[in-house]
Amino acid sequence: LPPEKPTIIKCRSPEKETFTCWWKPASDGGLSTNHTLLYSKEGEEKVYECPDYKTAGPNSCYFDKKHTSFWTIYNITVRATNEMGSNVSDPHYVDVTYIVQPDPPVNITLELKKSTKRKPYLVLTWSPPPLADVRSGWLTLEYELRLKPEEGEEWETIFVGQQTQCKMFSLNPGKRYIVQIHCKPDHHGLWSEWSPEMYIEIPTDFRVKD
Amino acid sequence: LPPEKPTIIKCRSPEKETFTCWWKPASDGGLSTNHTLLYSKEGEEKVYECPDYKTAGPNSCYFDKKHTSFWTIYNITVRATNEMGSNVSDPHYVDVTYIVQPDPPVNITLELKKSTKRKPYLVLTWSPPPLADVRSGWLTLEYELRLKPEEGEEWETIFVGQQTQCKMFSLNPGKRYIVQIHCKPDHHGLWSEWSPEMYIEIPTDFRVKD
Amino acid sequence: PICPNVSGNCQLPLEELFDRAVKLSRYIHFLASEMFNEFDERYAQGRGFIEKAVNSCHTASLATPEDKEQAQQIHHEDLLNLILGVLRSWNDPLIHLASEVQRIKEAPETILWKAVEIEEQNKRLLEGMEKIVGRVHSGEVDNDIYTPWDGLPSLQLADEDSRLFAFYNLLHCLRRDSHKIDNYLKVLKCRLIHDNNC
Repeated sequence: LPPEKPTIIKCRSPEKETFTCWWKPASDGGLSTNHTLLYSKEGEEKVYECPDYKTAGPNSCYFDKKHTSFWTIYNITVRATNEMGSNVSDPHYVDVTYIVQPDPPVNITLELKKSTKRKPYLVLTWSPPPLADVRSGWLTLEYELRLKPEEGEEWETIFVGQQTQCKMFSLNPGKRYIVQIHCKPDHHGLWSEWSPEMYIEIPTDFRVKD
Repeated sequence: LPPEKPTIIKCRSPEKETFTCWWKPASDGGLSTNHTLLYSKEGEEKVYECPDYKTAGPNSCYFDKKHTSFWTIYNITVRATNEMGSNVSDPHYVDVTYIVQPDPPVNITLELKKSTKRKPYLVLTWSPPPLADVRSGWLTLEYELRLKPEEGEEWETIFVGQQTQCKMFSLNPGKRYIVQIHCKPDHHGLWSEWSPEMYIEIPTDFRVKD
Repeated sequence: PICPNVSGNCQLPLEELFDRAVKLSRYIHFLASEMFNEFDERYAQGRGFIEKAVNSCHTASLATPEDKEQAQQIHHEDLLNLILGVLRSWNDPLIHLASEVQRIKEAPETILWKAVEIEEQNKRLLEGMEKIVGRVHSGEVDNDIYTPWDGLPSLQLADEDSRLFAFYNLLHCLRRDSHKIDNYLKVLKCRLIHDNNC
């Protein structure tokens, strides 16, 4: 039998400069199957082949800067071929701006402070992921943080826009909190993974360092 | 004695369409002294005299739209003359692109709202200064707001980019806050003065109008 | 979804192309300003370069609008062609700037990196503008607006003061022209997309 239809799983760009697509190989019924990724650009007849099948690992195609344009929509298909014939995936349309998914923020710090009325508040600071930080202005990121008491069920999520620091007032002394942050390009694109969990304990008799 | 050398204090444009220069008159040693502002424009030999000494008050020269060009360096000098002779200021080089200082934002509104999790947050909205034509895209303004508890010392400043509204989450119930906003052209130019102080009290048991 | 009617014409809307062009031109001008300021602070203090930099940009001969009225009265196709002309005129100098700036004594990494980044992004903006012009223009894209640049020898002069002035002047012109492009793109976007109601 010819191979079944392969499916394109997703395409992602970490910094709006390059992107990678992954596909799920068609089940090959035991025959050796070969996959070819082909793409065309909006308004052009020409069909191109994947420039680099290696860099991003198996069943993937990596588009470097030279092959990445953010002025056009890509029409991408994958063809599976074995000795009995071939089969082509449904077309997958890609606009690089919509598939930007940055890495999580880094250098997260948590510091307990006391307001003038002796109430504890938490100051969080963080930095953009290294790849995006180098090009601030080209890739503008927005941040959202979430926290919950360690044994709590429900996360409280707070959108903080483009700031890289935030003050949290309503904290309960004696509680241990989990805090995470993630980021996303300001217009289109996808939220990054959450940063690793960080913990902070609000002491019951909280003394601030004078 | 001839007058001493006058000095050009500054030049400013409020809306990136006209501009005004001010000078400090030379000390005249009691003799009646006359001041003349002369300028030449990049790429032209011709020397012109100030088109309007009146509109912007004493010791000033007002350049209306017809006399204002951008991305062009003006070489401006002021000459002080009395019956004993005259003296010319150092040349003042100006590209109007870099001296735009808008008026403060107007129509500022503050409204308290409650988030889905019954947490109070403040919605601020404002409008660009009337003189600034942001509709045509010729001038693009960016805004920054600052707030602090009335009795507090430290302002918290938040850059909000080109938006004309902002939501403030981390507010302390029971506190009375002072809020101000100012604006600046998006690349070059100077921050406007801060808008007049506005006050808002965050009630302790805050009920939202359903 | 990116292509709502899969069978139909699947292309980026003009508004989206303009949004990206404005964002990119803003970024290029931000870099050009930072690079000029860093160079000015480090190499130009007290050398009176600004007086000599008057009327010496290689693109000065292009009749670009110099105030709001001119920018609003010019036909959008002419303004688009002028933007293309300015961008094209910077291709060559930016290639040499990126290589020659490496030879400046103790040139900080931040200037080196920006010169390379601007050269790349300028090409990217040129690609985008050609796409926009192709969409907006009824006729052929006007390819002959262009001003040659003959400044390479001055970037390689033996005399340090003259050579530094050549760099200062190129960065001063780059800051100016990238600001013009950013401004004109905003005016065009407000006119063509938002009916002058940005």
